[in-house]
Amino acid sequence: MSDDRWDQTDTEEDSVAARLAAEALIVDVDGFEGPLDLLLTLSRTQKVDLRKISVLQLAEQYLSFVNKAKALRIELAADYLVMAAWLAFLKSRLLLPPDPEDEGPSAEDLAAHLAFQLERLQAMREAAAQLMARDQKGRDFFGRGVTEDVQRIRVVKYTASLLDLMQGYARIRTRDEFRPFVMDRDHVFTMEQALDRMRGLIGYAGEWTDLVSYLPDGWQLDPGRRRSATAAHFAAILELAKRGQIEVRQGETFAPIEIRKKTE
Amino acid sequence: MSDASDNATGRGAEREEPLFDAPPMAEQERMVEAILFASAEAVTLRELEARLPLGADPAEALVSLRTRYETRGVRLVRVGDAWAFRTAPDLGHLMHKETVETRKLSRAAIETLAIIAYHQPCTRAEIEEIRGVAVSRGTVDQLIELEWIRFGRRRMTPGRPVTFVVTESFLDHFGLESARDLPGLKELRAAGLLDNRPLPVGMGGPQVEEEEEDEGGGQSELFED
Amino acid sequence: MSDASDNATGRGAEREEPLFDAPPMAEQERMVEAILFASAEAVTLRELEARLPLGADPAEALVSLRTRYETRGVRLVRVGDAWAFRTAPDLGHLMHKETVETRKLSRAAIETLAIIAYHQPCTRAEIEEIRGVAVSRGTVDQLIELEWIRFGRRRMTPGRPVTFVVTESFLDHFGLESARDLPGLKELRAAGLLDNRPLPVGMGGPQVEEEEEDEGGGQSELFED
Repeated sequence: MSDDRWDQTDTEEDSVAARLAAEALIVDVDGFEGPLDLLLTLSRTQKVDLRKISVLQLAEQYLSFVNKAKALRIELAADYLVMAAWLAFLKSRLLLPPDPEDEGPSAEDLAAHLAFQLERLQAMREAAAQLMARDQKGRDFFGRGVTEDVQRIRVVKYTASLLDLMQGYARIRTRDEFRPFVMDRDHVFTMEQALDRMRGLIGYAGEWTDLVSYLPDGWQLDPGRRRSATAAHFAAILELAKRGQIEVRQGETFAPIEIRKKTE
Repeated sequence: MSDASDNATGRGAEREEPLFDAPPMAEQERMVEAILFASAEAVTLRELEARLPLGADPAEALVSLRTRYETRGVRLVRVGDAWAFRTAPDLGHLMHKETVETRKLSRAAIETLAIIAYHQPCTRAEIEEIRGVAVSRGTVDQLIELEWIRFGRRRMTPGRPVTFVVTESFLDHFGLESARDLPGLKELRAAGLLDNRPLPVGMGGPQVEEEEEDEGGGQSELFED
Repeated sequence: MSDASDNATGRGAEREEPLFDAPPMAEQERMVEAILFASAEAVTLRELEARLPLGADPAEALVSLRTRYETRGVRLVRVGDAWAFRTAPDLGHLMHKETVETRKLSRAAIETLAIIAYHQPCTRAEIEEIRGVAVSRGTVDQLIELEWIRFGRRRMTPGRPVTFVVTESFLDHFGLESARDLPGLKELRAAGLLDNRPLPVGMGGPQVEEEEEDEGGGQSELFED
């Protein structure tokens, strides 16, 4: 396959290289890293500074490449075809006088942006090459071969203050006194406990969930415990709803109360 | 009472008052030398400070150590905020034995790495816009595994996309003192090639994804002095 | 060039004739320095010879390198018939990092200590009786190790149990002139360290008061409330 324009250039080695490159394009579409890469390769045949590149000419080159590929029944990935469609559109916009009705960027703006993208890609390629050409650790220079790890010695220092000591002693000496005053809270679930629990759980409540399913194990059967836990959890969800962390709903009176995490 | 001093020892400053003056600079230099020699990784100034006796000034010791080793077979190099001894690059040919065969990086990986280094912090969408193709997960994973890139802060734009930045071990590997020393950075910036130039409105075609607006924290500003 | 030395490392001495003169000694010294630095193991003279350019004299380079590093933070040392850089012996302490972690004494230890302080000299059985639980060996050991308690005289009772007393450094730590300065229960209560609730009748910690008589006139009476 040969392209007229490339053949015409002249008889120098360059043209041979360009022809070979052009053939390589056809055969090895997979070797390109996407349409932009292909455009960049095609743009080299223009032999101008990327800033002065003719986007119109480039669009034509690309479209003719795609047509050849189609003629050869080479399957082109979708993004190559999308680019072709876009370039065809750009080409027509560049050729036709601007439509005064049309808003948005001018064809020149679009062309300039494409040129910018190509220049930027080219610049990044060169930067990457420069980076890889640097002296590299493990290849050109080396770190220490023998390392001495720092041994960490942990010294634990225990402290206690006089206050600790006195409180400790007071605790022992008065321990028995306090016993009768301890309230039996075995069957009371406090709102603070419920709030703590719910705070940890609401992260998982993406869907509407019945409040009852949040009652802790061991608090669901015994009526007294169940009442206390339910009341505490109900108060807790009101608090969480007030803080905007969850949403609460109830279909009708006495229907199950459902909650879910509030998404922002 | 003793309570007060107890508490002081307790958390924050687990150090006691210096019993002696800081050692002379020549001695500090030896200490820094020993610590850096013992470590394969670069050691931060902060860690040097922590390991040297109180009142020592490792920054000053580093300056004179660096001069001392300038012409030697190993050199003192700076890597971000850290310091390390590395063999002089002109002696690399003697080291074949030590060379670790590194996996050949794909072209995609190399380009992605360069884009992140020069544009950091940089989102995946930005990388894709620059390269014009999707970035495969494997490419990013490979760079992360090499510890050359890491996640930066999320961009404060819709979708809060993660960003990538290069690491200290990237700098170490390529012998860079900081990301400012990337080759050609100034020229690229001057040419406007590091600008996040927004796409003209309505340009739909060749872009990979709709990229999010950038609030403007690109490399170009990052390295403004 | 370097191929030649590569091969030499591999096999015996299938060396070619030197194409160039050996590098100057200063350069050889740099080379040896870099090789020793980067090598994971000590390097033998033979291996140095193999890795250096033909005609080089690593033995001589080693001698002058050794002198050069004599007063530095790392030394060139001989390990068997091989050579390596090692941290200067006087700087070994830099390779240890001491982290002091302050922990609160456990409740059991504090209580045990308090009982000993208030009741000294005090046997283990007495401590257990007061606390109502067995005293673990670890607790007592810890307090001894902290040098806050020590063994007192044996009690002249059946079994001759050992007693514990608090030490000078206990007094020091807690800022007390003597154990008699410890406040009594009344004072603790007045200071708000105890609830001011009236003692319920008959709940006066019965066993606690039944301490054995001891010959030395323990401190218990000092702290009567």
